[in-house]
Amino acid sequence: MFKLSRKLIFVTIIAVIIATIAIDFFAMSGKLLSPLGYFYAFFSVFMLLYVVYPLYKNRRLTSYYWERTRKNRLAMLGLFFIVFLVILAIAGPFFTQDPNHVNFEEKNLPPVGFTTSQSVYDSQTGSLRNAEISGTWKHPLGMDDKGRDILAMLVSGARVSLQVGLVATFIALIIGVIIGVSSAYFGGMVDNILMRFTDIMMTFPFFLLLVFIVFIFGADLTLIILIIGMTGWTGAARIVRSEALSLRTREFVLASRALGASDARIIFRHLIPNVMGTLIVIATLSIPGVILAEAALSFIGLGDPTVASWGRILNAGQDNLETTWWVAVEPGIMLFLTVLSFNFLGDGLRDAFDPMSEL
Amino acid sequence: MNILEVKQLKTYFFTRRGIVKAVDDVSFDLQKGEVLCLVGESGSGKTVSALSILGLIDLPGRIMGGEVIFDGKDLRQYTPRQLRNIRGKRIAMIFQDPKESLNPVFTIGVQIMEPMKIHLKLSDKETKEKATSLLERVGIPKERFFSYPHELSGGMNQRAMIAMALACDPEILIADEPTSALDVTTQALFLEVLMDLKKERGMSMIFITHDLGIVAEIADRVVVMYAGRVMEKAEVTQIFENPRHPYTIGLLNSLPNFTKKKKLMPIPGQIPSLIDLRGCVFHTRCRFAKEICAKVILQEATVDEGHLSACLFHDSQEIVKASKEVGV
Amino acid sequence: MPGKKASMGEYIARRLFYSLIIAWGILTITFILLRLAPGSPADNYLANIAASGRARDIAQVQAAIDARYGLDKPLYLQYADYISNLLHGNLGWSLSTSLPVSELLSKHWIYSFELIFLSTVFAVLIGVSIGIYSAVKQRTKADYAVTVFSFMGISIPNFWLGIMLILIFSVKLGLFKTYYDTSLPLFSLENLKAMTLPVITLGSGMLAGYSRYVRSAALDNLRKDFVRTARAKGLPERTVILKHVFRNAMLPVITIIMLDMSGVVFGGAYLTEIIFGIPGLGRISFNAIFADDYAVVVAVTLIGAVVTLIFNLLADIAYTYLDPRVRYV
Amino acid sequence: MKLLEIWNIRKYYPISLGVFSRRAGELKAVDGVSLEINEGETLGLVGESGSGKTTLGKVIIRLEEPTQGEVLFKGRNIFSLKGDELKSYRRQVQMIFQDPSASLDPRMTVGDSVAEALLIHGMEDEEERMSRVGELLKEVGLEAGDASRYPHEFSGGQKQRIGIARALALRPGLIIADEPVSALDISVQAQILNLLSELKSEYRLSLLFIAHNMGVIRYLCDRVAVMKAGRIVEEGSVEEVFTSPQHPYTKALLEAAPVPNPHARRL
Repeated sequence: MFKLSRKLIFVTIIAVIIATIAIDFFAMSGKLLSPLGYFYAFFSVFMLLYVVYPLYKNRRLTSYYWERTRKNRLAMLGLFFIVFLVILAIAGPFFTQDPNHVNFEEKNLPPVGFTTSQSVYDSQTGSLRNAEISGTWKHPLGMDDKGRDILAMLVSGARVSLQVGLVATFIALIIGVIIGVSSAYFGGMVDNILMRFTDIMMTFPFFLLLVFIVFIFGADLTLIILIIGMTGWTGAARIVRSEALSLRTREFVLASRALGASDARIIFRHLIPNVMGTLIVIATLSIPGVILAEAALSFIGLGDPTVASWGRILNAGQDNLETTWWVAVEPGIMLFLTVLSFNFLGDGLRDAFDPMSEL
Repeated sequence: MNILEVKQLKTYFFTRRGIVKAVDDVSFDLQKGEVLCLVGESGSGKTVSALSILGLIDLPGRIMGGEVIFDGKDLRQYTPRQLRNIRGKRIAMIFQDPKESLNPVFTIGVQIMEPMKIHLKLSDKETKEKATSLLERVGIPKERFFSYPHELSGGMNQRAMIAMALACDPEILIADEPTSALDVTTQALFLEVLMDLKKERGMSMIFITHDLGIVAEIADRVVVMYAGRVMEKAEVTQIFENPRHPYTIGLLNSLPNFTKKKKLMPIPGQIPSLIDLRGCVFHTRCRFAKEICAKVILQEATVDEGHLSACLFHDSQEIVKASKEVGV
Repeated sequence: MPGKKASMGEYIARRLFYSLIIAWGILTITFILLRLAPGSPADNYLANIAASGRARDIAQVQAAIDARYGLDKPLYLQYADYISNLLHGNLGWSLSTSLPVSELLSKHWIYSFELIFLSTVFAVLIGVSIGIYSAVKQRTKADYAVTVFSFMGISIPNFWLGIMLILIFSVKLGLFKTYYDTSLPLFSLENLKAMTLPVITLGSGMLAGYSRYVRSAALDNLRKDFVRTARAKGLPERTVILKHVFRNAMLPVITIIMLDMSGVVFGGAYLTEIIFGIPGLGRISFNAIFADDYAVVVAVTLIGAVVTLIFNLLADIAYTYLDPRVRYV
Repeated sequence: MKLLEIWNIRKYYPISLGVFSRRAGELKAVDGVSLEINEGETLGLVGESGSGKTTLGKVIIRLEEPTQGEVLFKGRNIFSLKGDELKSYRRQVQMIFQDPSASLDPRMTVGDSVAEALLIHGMEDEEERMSRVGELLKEVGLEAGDASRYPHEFSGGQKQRIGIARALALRPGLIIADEPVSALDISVQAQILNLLSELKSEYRLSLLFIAHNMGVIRYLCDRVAVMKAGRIVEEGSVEEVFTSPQHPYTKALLEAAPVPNPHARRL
């Protein structure tokens, strides 16, 4: 019974979101929610209806895969760090100071446990003198050359990275699934055209294309996310297509067709649930790529100048390696750990979903 | 005369779910010039037994005990290098799926010459001549020397496998379900070639199969296996006419026969998991099982000269009666 | 399967035909993106004029520029011009350097080539060997070490790795210069030394990736029945691994290495050049971005795509050549 | 009474080479087959791999359109059926597949797999559906509680039982069984054969039984058709064909099949 109402709920929610956007644009002139805000509304409802609820409903299967994943220690380590990062990104900003707050008094303060010798302007003598400066617990990760707290910047950077990673991957996956499934299912000319288009998109080196498009259209976080999402679907489309093609000839799909199941039923009840495992793995493994791409963009100065992303901190830090090395080291470590965690988790999930792997 | 003797062989697989006793306390011997058939269903341990003879067990599997006496010496004590001098030279092996068992990127000619190059000190020309004549002997035209496995049919590939196995004139050939991937007519032709070669060269052969028809056709003696253990060992006629283990009886009663229509009496239940087996491995599916069967394992009892059964009650009236009723 | 095998030549002809379609698609998409861009190549120039107060000239200058770039023509003619220019090797003028783009590129491509070539050799040699090694030693400490190392290599952002290498080896230890010295002759030991850190920066991620691919391909093949056959023949383990397993494992890996050229390598080379100041295509495109030099950015993007296309083609051909099972379909 | 009549069915697959679509030839999977199955009868279709028997099965169940020919079910051409009539045909003809592991959706409980047929054919009430699934599972020798389990929790033989339950769900008149026991071990194979034999008489089923094993055909079938390279070379009652085969190919097949009797050996 819930199955029918689930579609209904979904359609209603989309209608409400579209209506809100319309009101937003025509009556409120775009002030109600940011574009990302809409996306999150849609994203959470979608996840609830099509990921969380099915996982809950098929508890046996969920716990089976969970048990298999749990056996991979590295994957669990990765998951642990990701959960930590999510909590940090959501709750962190309430506990750290404003990342944009500038305090020249405390500029170039090293992290706790480190001491550096710097020339400091002495207000009494009016001249520069050398002083030993040690890190303090007030700013455990130190300050940059403008006296901004690095911990605060890293926390807000975590938010940016996760936003980019999740949202762009989600967009890419949706496009990938639509293209992959329709290509496999309709075959013939449709397949030919879609796959040639995928080939063309794949032939652009991803990062060069990204730089190119950001160069043309300008740097804005929402735009960057959209661009990554709209160029990064090719791998997913190919994998989904080949999985769907092999599923199409599997006997259980034939059995369904022999029963007179409709195309929609076969796609939604057999194809999609069976590529779901692959999709989750693709998602987990493409999030780090996306995070890295955004960081690299910011690093070379093409990121959104209004947000404190890890790549931007790094970019600022590389100019003063001799004096304030920590500004370049710390965001890199965060980036590295995040990417590593997603890769560990993705690899663990892949093994868990692979029926051939012996666990 | 015994040419090969396997004594109390144990091969276990150490999986995350537990220890799988794929082969547990298996003993049999092979006489010179005879065909010994290992029969059993999937998971019975027949393939693992054969691989264990040549030490071809991969991790997570390990041979945990037992002896493999060949030529008066225990192959298990051999160094890897000594063992390699036996493999392919004195004991050769062919496998189930010929397409998978040949390397797809090398021509069959190259693959047939390979064992000769290692084991025999022949000139390149002699090697090639021998390989070509072997190919022709197994019924493959010699132009096929330069063909890749995917260019040949399953039956042809299996013949190429034989040519490769016989390249160094081995004393023993172990054939692991060599025909189960072939069609019946191809199978018949293949078996004919195989048996001819065996007679011609006086080889001894261990033939692994699940097909009782093939057993009846080619075996001199039979070892019936189930769940990693030997259930019954006997001359082939004894197995078909006087089976004394409930499993053998059950198998024969499960077998549909195309020469006459008969009622099937299947063995109930499923093949058990090989982890945590207690008592007689067959007791969960045995219609003659008593309480004691869940506790005790009977090693092997002699029914007759050369006829052994692992059933406690192989002499009981019920089983003798059931044995008489088996009509194949 | 019955049916005739198509000839290798026909197969290559067909792949070339596909590649042409893709190349055309690439040009078209770039054209569309350029035309969708908010603003034209002349905007900056115009802004300068506007700032200097000679506002009445703007319309005139605008018209002149539009005519110069053909922006006054209808869209389909612009498209035709664009394609025909590219086909004639005419990539436009670089405003910031006052050179034809083609000349600029021909001066700088060798640096990118050198970096990518050295890194690939470095990554393939080491990556393939440790991949095979770790597959053979599956589930031992050595294998776990390689696995963890590979994961770290894949996950470490290469631009950060570059900075860390500079920080440690150049700034703290003073072993290398912090910046690539363009005055060094290309084929010299000094140059090779200067390339050390950049090659490690770009190569380590590739290396880690290849070792993962090779390991899993080798494991797949180690499980195959033909490996058991090879062992049953009495072949020494070395021959089993290096002849039977290696040959089969390398088939997919070669393709992956070729395909990798696009995503990982170009992006990585771009960043590596920027960090170390190597004046390759990445670096000049980077400079061009901040000089608003359209033609150079477009040219580098197109070259990246075309080179990728060529590598894809090579990958296909190499695969069919190496794997006897492939039918040229 | 004739239930199914097959008239001169041909199924050719084009063999084309790539983008220029040069037609290199045709694979004649089924090349002019005519057969009929009477109500309550079991017809065995025997042949070696590549003989076209599976393709013929798929044509009958309308998973493949034939290149030529007609299939009449209860006198009506099934390829002209549309809408409700087609649905009714689908209800009356079901298929059992060879590979029990591939024939069940690994992401669905076996209960849902069996219930899918009921759902598609309009049994909306979930409770009713599930109780019917329970009955079906019991009928094939499983338990009603098994409905909430997933395919990976069952052995090959049990999965094949579930496949049979799914085929029986709509109480079809004709079942096409494509090598349903060839992937199973001998002891389990006999269980499934007995189950099919019981269900056959209980439901008055007609069965098209595709197999390569002569013994299995003999055990279960009333009539047999021997197929080779897309054609039927011999057809007749099992008794007749097996005791006095006429066609050389049938003779070859029977001679090649090993007999489980050591006194009858030929090698």
